[in-house]
Amino acid sequence: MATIAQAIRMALHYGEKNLGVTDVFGEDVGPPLGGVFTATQGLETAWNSPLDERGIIGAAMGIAMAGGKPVAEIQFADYIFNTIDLLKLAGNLHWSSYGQYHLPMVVMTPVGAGIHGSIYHSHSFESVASHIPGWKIVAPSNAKDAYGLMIAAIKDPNPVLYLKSKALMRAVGDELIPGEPADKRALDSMINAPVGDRADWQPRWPEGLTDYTIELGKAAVVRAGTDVTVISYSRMLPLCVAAAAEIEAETGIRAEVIDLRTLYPLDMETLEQSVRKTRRVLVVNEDTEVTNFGEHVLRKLIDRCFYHMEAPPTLLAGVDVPGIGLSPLLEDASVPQPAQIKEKILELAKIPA
Amino acid sequence: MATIAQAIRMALHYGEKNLGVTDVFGEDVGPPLGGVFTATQGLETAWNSPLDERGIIGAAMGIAMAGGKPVAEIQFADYIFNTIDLLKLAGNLHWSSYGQYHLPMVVMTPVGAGIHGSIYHSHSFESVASHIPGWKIVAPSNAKDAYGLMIAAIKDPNPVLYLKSKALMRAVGDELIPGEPADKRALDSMINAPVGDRADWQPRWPEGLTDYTIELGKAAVVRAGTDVTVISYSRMLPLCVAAAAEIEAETGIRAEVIDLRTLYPLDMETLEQSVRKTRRVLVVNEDTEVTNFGEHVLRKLIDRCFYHMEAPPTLLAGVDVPGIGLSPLLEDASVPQPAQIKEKILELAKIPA
Amino acid sequence: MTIRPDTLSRGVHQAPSLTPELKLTIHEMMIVSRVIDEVTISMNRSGQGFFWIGGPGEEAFGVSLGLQVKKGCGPDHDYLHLHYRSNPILVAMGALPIDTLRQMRSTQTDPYSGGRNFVNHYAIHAWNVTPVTPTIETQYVMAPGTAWVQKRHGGDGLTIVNGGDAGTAEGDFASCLNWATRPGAELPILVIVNHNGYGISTPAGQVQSSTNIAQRAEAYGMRWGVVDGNDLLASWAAIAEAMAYIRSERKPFCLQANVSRLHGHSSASGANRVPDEIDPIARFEAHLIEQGLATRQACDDVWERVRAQMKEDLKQVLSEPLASDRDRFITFTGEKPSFVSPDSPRR
Amino acid sequence: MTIRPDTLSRGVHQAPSLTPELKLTIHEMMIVSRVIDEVTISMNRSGQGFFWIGGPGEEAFGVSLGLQVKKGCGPDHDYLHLHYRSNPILVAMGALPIDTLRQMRSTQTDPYSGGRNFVNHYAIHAWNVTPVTPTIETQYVMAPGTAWVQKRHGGDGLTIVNGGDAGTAEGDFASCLNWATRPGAELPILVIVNHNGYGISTPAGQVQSSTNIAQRAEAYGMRWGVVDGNDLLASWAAIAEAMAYIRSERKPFCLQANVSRLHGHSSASGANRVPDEIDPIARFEAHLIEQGLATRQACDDVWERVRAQMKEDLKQVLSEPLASDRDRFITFTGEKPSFVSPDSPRR
Ligand SMILES: Cc1ncc(C[n+]2csc(CCOP(=O)(O)OP(=O)(O)O)c2C)c(N)n1
Ligand SMILES: Cc1ncc(C[n+]2csc(CCOP(=O)(O)OP(=O)(O)O)c2C)c(N)n1
Ligand SMILES: [Mg+2]
Ligand SMILES: [Mg+2]
Repeated sequence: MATIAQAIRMALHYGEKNLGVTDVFGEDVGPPLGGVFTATQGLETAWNSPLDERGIIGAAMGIAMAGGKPVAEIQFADYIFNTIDLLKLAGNLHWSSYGQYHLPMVVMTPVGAGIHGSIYHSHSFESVASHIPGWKIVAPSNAKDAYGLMIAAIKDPNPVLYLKSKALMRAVGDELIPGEPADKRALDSMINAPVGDRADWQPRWPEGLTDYTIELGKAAVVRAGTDVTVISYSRMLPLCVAAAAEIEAETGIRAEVIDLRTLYPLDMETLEQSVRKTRRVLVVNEDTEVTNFGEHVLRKLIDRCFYHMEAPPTLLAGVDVPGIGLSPLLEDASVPQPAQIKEKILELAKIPA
Repeated sequence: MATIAQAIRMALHYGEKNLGVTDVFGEDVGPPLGGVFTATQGLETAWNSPLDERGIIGAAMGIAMAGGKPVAEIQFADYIFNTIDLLKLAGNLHWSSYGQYHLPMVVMTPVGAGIHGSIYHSHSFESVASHIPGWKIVAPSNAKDAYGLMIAAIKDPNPVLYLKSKALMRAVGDELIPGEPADKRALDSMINAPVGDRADWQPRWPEGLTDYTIELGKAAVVRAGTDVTVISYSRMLPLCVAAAAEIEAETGIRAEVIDLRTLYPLDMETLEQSVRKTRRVLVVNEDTEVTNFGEHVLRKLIDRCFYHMEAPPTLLAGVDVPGIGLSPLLEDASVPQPAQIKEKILELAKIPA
Repeated sequence: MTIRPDTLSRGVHQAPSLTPELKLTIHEMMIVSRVIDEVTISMNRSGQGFFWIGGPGEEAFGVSLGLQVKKGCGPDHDYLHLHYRSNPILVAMGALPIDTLRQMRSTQTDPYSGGRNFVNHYAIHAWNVTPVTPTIETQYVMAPGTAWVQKRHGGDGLTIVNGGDAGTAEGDFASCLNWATRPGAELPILVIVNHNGYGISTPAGQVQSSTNIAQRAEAYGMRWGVVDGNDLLASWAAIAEAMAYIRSERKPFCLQANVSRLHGHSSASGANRVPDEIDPIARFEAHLIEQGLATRQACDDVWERVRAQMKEDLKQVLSEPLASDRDRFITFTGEKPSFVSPDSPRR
Repeated sequence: MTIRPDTLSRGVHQAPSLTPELKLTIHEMMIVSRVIDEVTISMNRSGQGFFWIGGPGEEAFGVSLGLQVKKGCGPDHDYLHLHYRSNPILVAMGALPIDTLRQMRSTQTDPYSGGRNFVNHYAIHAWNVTPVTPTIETQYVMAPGTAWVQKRHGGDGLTIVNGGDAGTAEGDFASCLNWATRPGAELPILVIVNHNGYGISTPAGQVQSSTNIAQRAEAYGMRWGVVDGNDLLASWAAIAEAMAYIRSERKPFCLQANVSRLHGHSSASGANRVPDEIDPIARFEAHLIEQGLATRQACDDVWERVRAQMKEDLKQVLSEPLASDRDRFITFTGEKPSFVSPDSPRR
């Protein structure tokens, strides 16, 4: 049973061995550290870049132009905001070169709160990112998806942004990734770098890793229900699932929880089908609420099924404040908490038809 | 009767003479050019910066920290996207310094399509900008507002982003700015730099310019109506007014058109009042449609008056493409056109209650 | 130029030698490039196209560069990350003048951008010409990427990046110098600054302390030089020397070319011919005549011939349809366009 | 250090002279700064605080700098744009150790950020200490702004900006050099690089070609120097000389200090004491003892006294409430908070 960090590591290993990944790079991505969350330990193609996010994105674009397949990391999404112009260029070069160039590149970056990261280790990125045309965006909430979405991102010939929740990085899934050993300790001893001197360390990769792919643009109904649709992803997803389970146990109200997994392009079919059924929809994410990606999801649903909605299509998101404070009291008051998620679901469910 | 460019110029002149503006700067903002749209000609405090947007925003922040009051220009909003991290810092320094610092700075930048600017002279910025906490945002649609909003922006002790439509820069208003000569030619001869050598030129500023201020956060109902609410701003606003006028002449349907003027903070009272009356709402802007600021406006209205809505709250925005093409056929197919605006208004008006 | 002489490895792609024949070819290429600018400026004035920007004044350096490029596709060949004054380079590489007129006209036939981008914003995948980005200086952070692939690939291919003087104020220029010189991973990259003394209306002396921008390379341990970009022979030699070093040593070189800006910044400033700037073509013609390689009359004949041909090209271009919305929705590769407006037939 | 000697104008703010008394004060300040790090590291380990980062190893250079700052509010005084290893500077300026423990604890009483930011992210408006930004290198693009106000204002105030070695790979460092040297608008700014040889886990030699980062200033016509930041006397002199030049000539200077990183990057890497790095305090104590200004015992007494005091401080801090949501909504100045959650009483 891998953590999400291990799942990413294994997918990147599979990618460099089988899918043509040429460079996994970024700040502290190579040895000895292998990434601030260990997601790139032991990889053959991993290397440390200068501390220069613009240089990282630019280099990834150049590598992709010259036939390489880079996976570039921005150490924290909090530090990606000086590269938006470059991300826009990466997203428009295919279009503006009239289809001559395309950029098979992956950019991965940790997002969200939940680790007492204070203002600059807590940023979300989906709202700004989804406004940049030409990028596909994924945001896994469990290890198996983390693997399958990374494989899909690598295979895609277009720029793909891979958002990984900092707080979930050590979360262990409950589904086995095809090919991984079931014993967590065994896996740890094979692919985790030792503490201390690791100059001579070599990972032993599981033999049976596969091409397991989660198609981009496909959401997953992770908990079936009939009374409210709850749409989420990344760190908020398990909180929504837990809230739904509690609510069902306590009240019998059955919320359907959908894990978007891919934020762009949206799986409108799955969403619409659910909302037409439940006639109530809540989107939950932790980005700040003004011009929030969840508002886009709601608008798309309104375009398709307004007349089926019996309650206001609702967003539960981060409060419109300039940052997440270090004090836990500040953080908790700034991003959705389990109690608020429950409350919102119940509120929507209880609105009379 | 001033153009918007002249209105800005006069407001900046008033600002440097009476409101403590210390620096008006940016690329080609000082003499001899006075800005690529002439909006900074003849100003005493205007100077040319290095070609470095990060340096410009950073310098503005530093000037504001040290007690100055800068108005910085980014030559085109298309080139502001390498500074988003700095704009975020500017927006959070008050909060993160626990109220010790505040940044009285204005950043102005031309936005939008409409001048055959192709991919990099056509960008909109309101969607990304409104997601950055700590900034107030204005976007005038006529010369008098351009003046009054600039005065308000200068007076405000917080960072204010001033979005000016490229295509409207030469638009002449139909309302006089307090203190300006009514004769356009007279004004031109007083404050427009001459063509050719202008080394010795000095502007003659109108004597009676005033403190005319449009309070931030106040929208204007620019055309009253009862049947549909149309919310817009900047370049799309006059198109919406024209569409509403044509529709009324042709069908008797009366659309109420609201000019937001300030995009953040939103004037929710004015918006809600109108929507409760018309029970139908259309937001029109030209930014691309995924995670679009208009979706936020709609969501806020849904939160407040979902049960009053008789038709789907609707967004008409730019198509989700990576850029505005140079060919007029491409541009016209990418941003809302008059016929589409009319069509959408009519569509909403005709939905039975 | 001040390159220290060095023993160069053999066997790498060689610059052609500057024979009398080649000089005459160069002369014609310079004129072709200039006439492209004449025609596109006139298209702007007559409403046959929109914004104009181009390279009049950069012909000596640009043609010298273009002829020494190892042209082709993939890391064995040179990559070019160019700015919007590079038509002399493209002409020397063999790009068709008519295609630039097409981009100026935003026709569907514009092979570089399908009528999407401004004139002189090239993209030629077959020749490793990466898309010209309208954002100043961003090419300097992408160039290390192609050079890194070349470094690893081996061979003698190199990466070329160019841009203006004012743009070097962006941090991206320094990023490029740093990425080009990572210890043990030095890149085969020719970092060029075309110094024309202005950024739009702002004189360089107002915003930059030194006229030797290339000197910044020094602190990174990178070789550098400054050349009179209006002097064809000097430009040719400087490029040849820098390229030979890069191709064989697989290390970077920073080359500044001081050039003219003969028609101001762009159509936004009128695009009129500026007096007082040196014309590199006139200077080269004086050389040709002095060397007895051409007469005044022979030179004039070339101008006339090129202008006549370009007139034909323009006629053709004006008969072609503007780019339409048919193709506007190709955001992603490898897929059917995902955003089809109901009224748009798809190609 | 290699500053050319120069005649300096008189009448500007002077560095205090390094008397025996001052040396003893410096010694104590260095210890105070180090003990703050000891205590905040232990708070991280015991769960009394979250992330730790700080300045152990930068005491010699930092205290020397802090004592030479012209402290106060407004352009007549020095502005400081610091990074997160600047506690020695702050201690020397007179900041209270307890306030750093408060920020580590994220209490409501944290005067720098109200419990919002990580430890050692200062903001002190009364002393021109601008908010420490968690984004590496962005301070280098803001610093020219305060220096520009000072240039225009006159007087002898200057702007100080510092940061690490790895961070100079960001283009913002070059932006700063360029903005500091605009012809006729040269800025009174001290541009500092604290070179500790690493960016987190990445050794400088892997990503930067030269160990003399300050040399980049040369191409901008800016004076520069490199000093052993573990050597208090050398640091003191280098700072004094650079500041005197800047204060009187109103021109910039780039100063690199080679320093130690005694506890690794941050708590994320364990914050254990690293062997093999020079300890600037031990070195200065050897000097004091050699000069007969102190004995080993006297030195140890200072350590003990400071540690005892800081224990009291910690006790106090642990009794204070964590920052609560009461104040989280102050986005704008001059207004009532606009975003009040229903259950949040407002101050
Ligand atoms: C990032 C960015 N900022 C601003 C502009 C607008 N702009 C276009 S060209 C130009 C001047 C460029 O000057 P220089 O780099 O010297 O090149 P030149 O045009 O003189 O060859 C400016 C400011 C831009 N295209 N991109
Ligand atoms: C823009 C940005 N990128 C990345 C980071 C993450 N980060 C924090 S400290 C650090 C290393 C800094 O190294 P250096 O500049 O040498 O300073 P040092 O910590 O060694 O004093 C990194 C990469 C950041 N804070 N900001
Ligand atoms: Mg130039
Ligand atoms: Mg360091």
